[in-house]
Amino acid sequence: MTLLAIIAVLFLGGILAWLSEHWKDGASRWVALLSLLLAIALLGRYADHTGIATATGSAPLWWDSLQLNWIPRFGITFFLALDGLGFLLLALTLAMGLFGLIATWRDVGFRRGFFYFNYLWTLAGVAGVFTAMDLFLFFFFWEVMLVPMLLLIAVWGYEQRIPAAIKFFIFTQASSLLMLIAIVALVYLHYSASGQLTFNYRELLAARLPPATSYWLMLGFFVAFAVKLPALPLHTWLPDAHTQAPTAGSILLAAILLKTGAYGLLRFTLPLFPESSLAFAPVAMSIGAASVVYGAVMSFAQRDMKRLVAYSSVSHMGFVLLGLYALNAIAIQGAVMQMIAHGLSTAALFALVGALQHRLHTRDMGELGGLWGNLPRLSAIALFFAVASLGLPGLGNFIAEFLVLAGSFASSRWITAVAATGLVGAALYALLMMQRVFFGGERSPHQNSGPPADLAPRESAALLSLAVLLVFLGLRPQGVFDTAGPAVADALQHIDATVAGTPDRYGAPPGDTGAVADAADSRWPPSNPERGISP
Amino acid sequence: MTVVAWIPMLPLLGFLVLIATPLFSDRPLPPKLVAAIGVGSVGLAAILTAFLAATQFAGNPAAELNLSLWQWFSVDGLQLDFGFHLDWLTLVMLSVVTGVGFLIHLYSTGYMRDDAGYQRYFAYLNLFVCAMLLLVLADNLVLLYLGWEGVGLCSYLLIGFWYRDPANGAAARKAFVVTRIGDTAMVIGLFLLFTEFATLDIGELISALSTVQANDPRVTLAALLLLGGAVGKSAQLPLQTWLPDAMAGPTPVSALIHAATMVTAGVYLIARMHPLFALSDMAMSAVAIVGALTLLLAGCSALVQSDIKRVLAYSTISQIGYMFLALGVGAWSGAIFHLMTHAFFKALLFLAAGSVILGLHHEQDIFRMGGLRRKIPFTFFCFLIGCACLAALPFTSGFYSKDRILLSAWDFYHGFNGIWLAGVLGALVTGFYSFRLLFLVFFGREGEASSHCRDANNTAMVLPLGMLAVLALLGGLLAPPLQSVFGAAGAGHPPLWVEAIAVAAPLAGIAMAWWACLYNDPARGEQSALGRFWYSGWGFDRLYDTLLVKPFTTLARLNRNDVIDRLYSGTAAASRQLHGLVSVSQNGQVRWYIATLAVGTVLFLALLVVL
Amino acid sequence: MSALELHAILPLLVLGAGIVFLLLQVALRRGHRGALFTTLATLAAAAAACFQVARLLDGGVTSIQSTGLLQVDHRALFICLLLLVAAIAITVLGFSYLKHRCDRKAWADSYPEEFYILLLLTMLGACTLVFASHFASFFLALELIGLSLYPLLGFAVNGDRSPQRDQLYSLESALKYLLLSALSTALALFGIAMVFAASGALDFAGVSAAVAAMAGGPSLLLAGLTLLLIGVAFKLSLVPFHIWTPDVYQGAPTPVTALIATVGKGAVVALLLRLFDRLDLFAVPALTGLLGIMAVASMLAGNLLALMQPNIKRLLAYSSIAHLGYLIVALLIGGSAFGTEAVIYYLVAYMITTLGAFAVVGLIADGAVELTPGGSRPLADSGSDPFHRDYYRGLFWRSPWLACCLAAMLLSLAGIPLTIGFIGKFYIFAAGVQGQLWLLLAAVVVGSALGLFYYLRLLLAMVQRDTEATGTARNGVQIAASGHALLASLTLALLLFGVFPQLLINWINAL
Amino acid sequence: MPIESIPALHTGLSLAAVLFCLGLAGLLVRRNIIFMLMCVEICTNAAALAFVVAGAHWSDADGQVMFVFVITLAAAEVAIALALVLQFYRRRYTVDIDQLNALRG
Repeated sequence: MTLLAIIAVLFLGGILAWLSEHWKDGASRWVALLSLLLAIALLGRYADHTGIATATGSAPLWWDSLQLNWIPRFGITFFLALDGLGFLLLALTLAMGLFGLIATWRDVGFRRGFFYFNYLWTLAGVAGVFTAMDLFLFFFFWEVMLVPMLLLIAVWGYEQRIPAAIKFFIFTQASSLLMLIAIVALVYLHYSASGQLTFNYRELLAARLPPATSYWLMLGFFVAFAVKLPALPLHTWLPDAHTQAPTAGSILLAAILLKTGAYGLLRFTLPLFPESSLAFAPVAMSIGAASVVYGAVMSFAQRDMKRLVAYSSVSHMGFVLLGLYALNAIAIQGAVMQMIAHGLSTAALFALVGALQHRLHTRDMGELGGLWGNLPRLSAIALFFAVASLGLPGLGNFIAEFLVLAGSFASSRWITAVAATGLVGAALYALLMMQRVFFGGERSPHQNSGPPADLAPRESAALLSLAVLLVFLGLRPQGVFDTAGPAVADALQHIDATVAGTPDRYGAPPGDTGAVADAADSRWPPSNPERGISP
Repeated sequence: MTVVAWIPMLPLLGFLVLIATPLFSDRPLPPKLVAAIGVGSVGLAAILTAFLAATQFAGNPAAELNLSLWQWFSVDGLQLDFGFHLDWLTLVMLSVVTGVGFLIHLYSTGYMRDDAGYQRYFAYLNLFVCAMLLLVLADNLVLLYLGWEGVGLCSYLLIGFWYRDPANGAAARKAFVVTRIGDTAMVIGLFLLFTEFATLDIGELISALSTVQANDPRVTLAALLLLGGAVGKSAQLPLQTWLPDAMAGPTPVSALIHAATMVTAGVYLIARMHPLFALSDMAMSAVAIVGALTLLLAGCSALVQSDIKRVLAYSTISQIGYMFLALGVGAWSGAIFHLMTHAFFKALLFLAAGSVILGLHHEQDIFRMGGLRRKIPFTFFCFLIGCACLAALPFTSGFYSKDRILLSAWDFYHGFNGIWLAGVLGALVTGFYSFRLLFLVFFGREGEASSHCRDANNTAMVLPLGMLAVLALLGGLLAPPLQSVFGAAGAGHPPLWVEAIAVAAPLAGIAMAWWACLYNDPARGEQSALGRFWYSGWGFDRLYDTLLVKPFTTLARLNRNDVIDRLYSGTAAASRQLHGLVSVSQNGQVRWYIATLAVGTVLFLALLVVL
Repeated sequence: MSALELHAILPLLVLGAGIVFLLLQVALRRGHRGALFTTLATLAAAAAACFQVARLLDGGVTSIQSTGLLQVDHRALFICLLLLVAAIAITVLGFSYLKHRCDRKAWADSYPEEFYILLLLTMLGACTLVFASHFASFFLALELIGLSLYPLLGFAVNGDRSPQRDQLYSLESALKYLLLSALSTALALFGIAMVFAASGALDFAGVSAAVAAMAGGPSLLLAGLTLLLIGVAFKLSLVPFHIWTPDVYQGAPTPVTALIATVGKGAVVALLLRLFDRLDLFAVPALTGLLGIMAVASMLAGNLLALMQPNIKRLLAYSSIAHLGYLIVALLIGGSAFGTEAVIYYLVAYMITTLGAFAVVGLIADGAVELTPGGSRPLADSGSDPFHRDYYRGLFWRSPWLACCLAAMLLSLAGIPLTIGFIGKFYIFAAGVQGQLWLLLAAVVVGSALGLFYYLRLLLAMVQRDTEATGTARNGVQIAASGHALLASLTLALLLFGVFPQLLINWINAL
Repeated sequence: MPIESIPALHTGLSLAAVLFCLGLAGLLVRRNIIFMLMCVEICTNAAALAFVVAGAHWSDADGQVMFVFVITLAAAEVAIALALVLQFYRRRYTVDIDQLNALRG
């Protein structure tokens, strides 16, 4: 029930925040803060599960689960469950939610209540995504998180907010429709083969699919997740959305929403379609490597500081894709680490850009320069996160990128070598940003209003806590690996079984595929036992 | 042995204190306190190193220490500890880093006295020392890489320390990016090693290598990739271009990072991984050739420079070329020995040059100097000792180390060979450029800048200069016992004339310098084409600019609006066009509507025939 | 005709009685509220009658043939009930519409009561169509709907305070619909005649036998069926027979638009379902093929046409074209129980959502009537046209409740979760996957992506922050309590069935 | 029973089809709403004629019943249509169908 409570707290908190603004100006912030803290406290109840070593195979996979009937007609249940991976990402979600809230505490002036309503609902949707273990429910949350995000961008964004919001929404929505088709087809094929109608993730893992069909379905899932990730040819929504979103929205987008794509690949695409994933892995790895390099080059070319950070996300998430499809534990653990580390570092960078925008009213790096003189604190912290994003060892991002590359090197040397050049690219754009904004001669875009104020203690504290977390992840990352370990091993086990050619997963006799196709004629889903619609 | 852990920890604490206070308070720390923290932390580390050397290592060539602080990470076969390994090689490096580092910190308190970024400077410097110590202490390649990148970052920060000048920023970025290119090769090398040997622990790796056949292509490839990293960090061909520009940083930084410690990390890496290199003839030749070429190229460039620091920078590249040459001929301990002596005399030279520059109010052009020996005699003597060592005049420290290298080169190839010849030519050139520098700055006519020269040395600067001068002179006696690390080297006995040439070459160079600079009146601006070519560092900068930088930036700029996005905006535009097209049908005319109805009906009836 | 047969068509009888009663009532004493009350009572009674008949059907029989013309079964009853509920909503909308425009005190010549009579007549036609099992009843019902819709479409003429422009629009829409609908009915009629000529039967059972015996290739029967299909497609406004839709939707009084979009479509869908089911036309590849082509064309053209459309009623018209295309996808998977269930669920979703959308639009327009009296043509600026998108700019900040309702409807149309539209779309996908109609599913995806654009544009216009120059509508829109109640119940249903679809699924299967 | 063997049905239906097409052509070429209404009537009556022909062929009274229905409803339709045309004429003083194009786009 705790899982449900976490999500419910966020949903209800959102509504309450909206209403509270009518009673008292500024109350919504506190409501949002309280509900986030409450959710974190609830999540904290699982903290003692962390770090259970992979070796104890007998430990139940789910730390906690909750299953309620929802739509029995389709075998859909309200099935929430938490494991190590889910816990990590949920923790990231709530932590970044809290960070975004605190970092932009005073930024929101317009319709504050409604802002925090959307903010919390986005978080709630994401929390649902990370815990839903019924494919329908997963999709449900997957979509639910989009609408409030859309509004965050469209209402509180910057100049080009409406087109950016629409682009963001259409990209994700159109691709997720493909996923919906794939989900339904998967369930249907499973049903016609086994006679069991279910959307339950665990049960669908046992689905036997004809290889060709499986490949298409896998692509359906992949495209949806690749858009969210974002991977190369599907990434163009991201720079616009990130740039136009308000700071808190950018933080949510970068730190959390992108991770849902990676999470989906790891949780669903790989285990559900092991054969196809194996066949597709070289393509996916190439896409990942291409994203790494292309993102870095694009990032280097930008003038808008926020766009630069946005493209750097493309580059960083390319590592995630590369790692996931390297299909070995090292790389996947690296990808998981990258999700967390990238979440922290990019969120901080967006917060910093937001802080600059708030002070100087521009993000154009052509108009900025030499800020170190007036804003040493902000600049130093920006330096830290720029350096984190270029993958300096000792910080979480390095561990992540190192493991991803080390793992994927075993799978494909050339692709990894190409991706590794992204490290140089990262240095190029991160340092260019530092140079153009913080170093060089002082160029304040508006001289008349005096020097801008440096970071307030509130902002410093929020940013520094992220910095400390990154350092901690860089030096003592083992806790994360131990926590995510069982889930990663579980996802990999299906791939490994495929590689090994275990008969119960793979290599159904040729006659069976025909049977599956024929089964399309069977009535589906089964009519209600009481009475059918038509005679 | 937690003493070991404290050695890098102290500078780290210093860094944290220095960086944390401005984050939480608006008032800067008093400069005295900053200096105490900055210098004290490194000094304490030096004392600890000395203590360690005295208690554990003195008289025990085979001494080793291992310390695992915690398990760093362990993922499916990739297990690494955050652990230190200490042997004589490490100890040499530790001593150089903490010792020379301490002296340069001390010097900096004087040199940077009036700078606004005093506290930031010492923070960076402490962080650098910490990273460098981690680099040399690491017992696995990933931790080494951590230090490796850490020093790169500090180098970046310190080159661009005076951030207001965009040129400094450009130089800093160039340094970081160029070394990062090498680092990327190195990290790929690490992946290769891990894939092949399933470990990245240096000890385990080396024992795993014992089962590998010589000249195994995997080993060659791995060695070459590591060489890539070393080449980047140590500013060797073809990644040497960043170092001359790196002189944009404060001069003590050039002394510490770009002469004594960081740039020699590549040498340390190869020495540390020497069993790997020794397994591959090709890798060895590559190291030797890189070294030989670099030392000549850089030496020639040093000949024609006009900036005092750039001369020293090229000289550093050239001297590290010697070390590479030594590594390439298997003279591991020779390389490390030269590394050590070079750290002493090059730090001395840089610090002395710093005194000159400060005395001349930040004038760096040697053609505007001249005749300074009477005005700043102490600096002159320090500089003289440095140049003597650099030129490897007999009985200076440089002489011992360089001599060993040339002998090893002769031995390795069993007689006369190109590598040796390059070394000897290099010695000639070294003698030439080092004394050219000395003559131009301290002898001859007084230059335009010389007239208002003052003696800028204060106690904090004199003390390190003096100590370094002593070390540079007597460093030759401190040859560390490295045979437990590298194995005993068979002492060769080349013919006497070979030794004689090695001694004579620098003297000839000095004579040439005298002839060129004091006998003839040197004047700038009349450089030959070759001179201009050398001046520009053999045109590498322009080459890279045309081949790599320009195309990259142009391409990036052209694609600023993301060509892939065209695909989608094109789709959107097409949809809008289509909308316009189909909307034409909704023209409100009933008769047209009836016509569509009729046509549709006919069409459907026709389709019926088809379907 | 036995008592059972009479009992079975009780809803029709109730409606008929209501019409007669209302006629008498109006003849004796005019009164807007009185007419409203009678109408609501009639509709409610008819709905109750549906339940009563459903109870009758529980006794084992699955369907009751009432004379040769009508057949009552569960599905028909459910749809009938659905239509009646929709009619109740439209009545409320109509009341609001008329109240703002037909002020008897100011203008003695306004007769709002006729609206209700015509509405009930339409309902009688629609319900008859749902029960029809014979081409005669089919034709009669279709014509009844048409004949009562023509005056309803032109009803703005009756009003006095309707802007001149609205009156002309209304008239134009009525005339256009009349001409085109008459032609399409003639086509369908000709088709029926051909079917009759080929099979010798006019009842569905008889024709079914002939269809079963039909050989492949073109034949008179097939040609007749195709013409019939075209007639039906016209009513459903499937491309390429959609062309009347936007004009009629735009010009008609908004409640009538809602009527034609929901009841008009719903009844025809029910008929199509029954036609395909009883005549087993799923086995005729030519017809399913044509239907498939129309579905794809509707999804693509409908969404494309709507793409940049600034007029909301036209936009909803185009979007309804697309939605009928989606619905046909579900229909096309053949006679399986699941396909039917999918069609009905989608129909429910479509009706709730469309009603809701038109309700908001209509109520907002009603609120704006006071501000645009008389009406010149064309309007000075788009911001003061209550049907223009610009009028909705910043609506969310002025009338959050109305905007929320419209937003919910738009999201439902776009198929976003938490709304019934999502479940409907899910059904379409499930049906499409089962039928392996990949091409159609691709068209659904493309269409949906296109659709998102214009739904979002409208949605985001409502939350625009800059509220400069939106003309006269500075303040919140004032609407009556009945309007609020209607919107609340529609939104509630939308969310309830979106989050707990099992409730509705049970009802679909149980009634 | 193969349709080709019954010439009467064939001829009758063809006549009806021709009649229908005439009506349709009239709809397309006439601009006067009144004439267009007449053309629609022709179409409707063509269908009605087809019913009669088919009914005769099958010796079934249903065809004639349908004929009566069609005629009746067509009359009702025209009555309403004329009322609408009258309203339109009152406002625009024309019965030209091409003037009826305010709604478009």
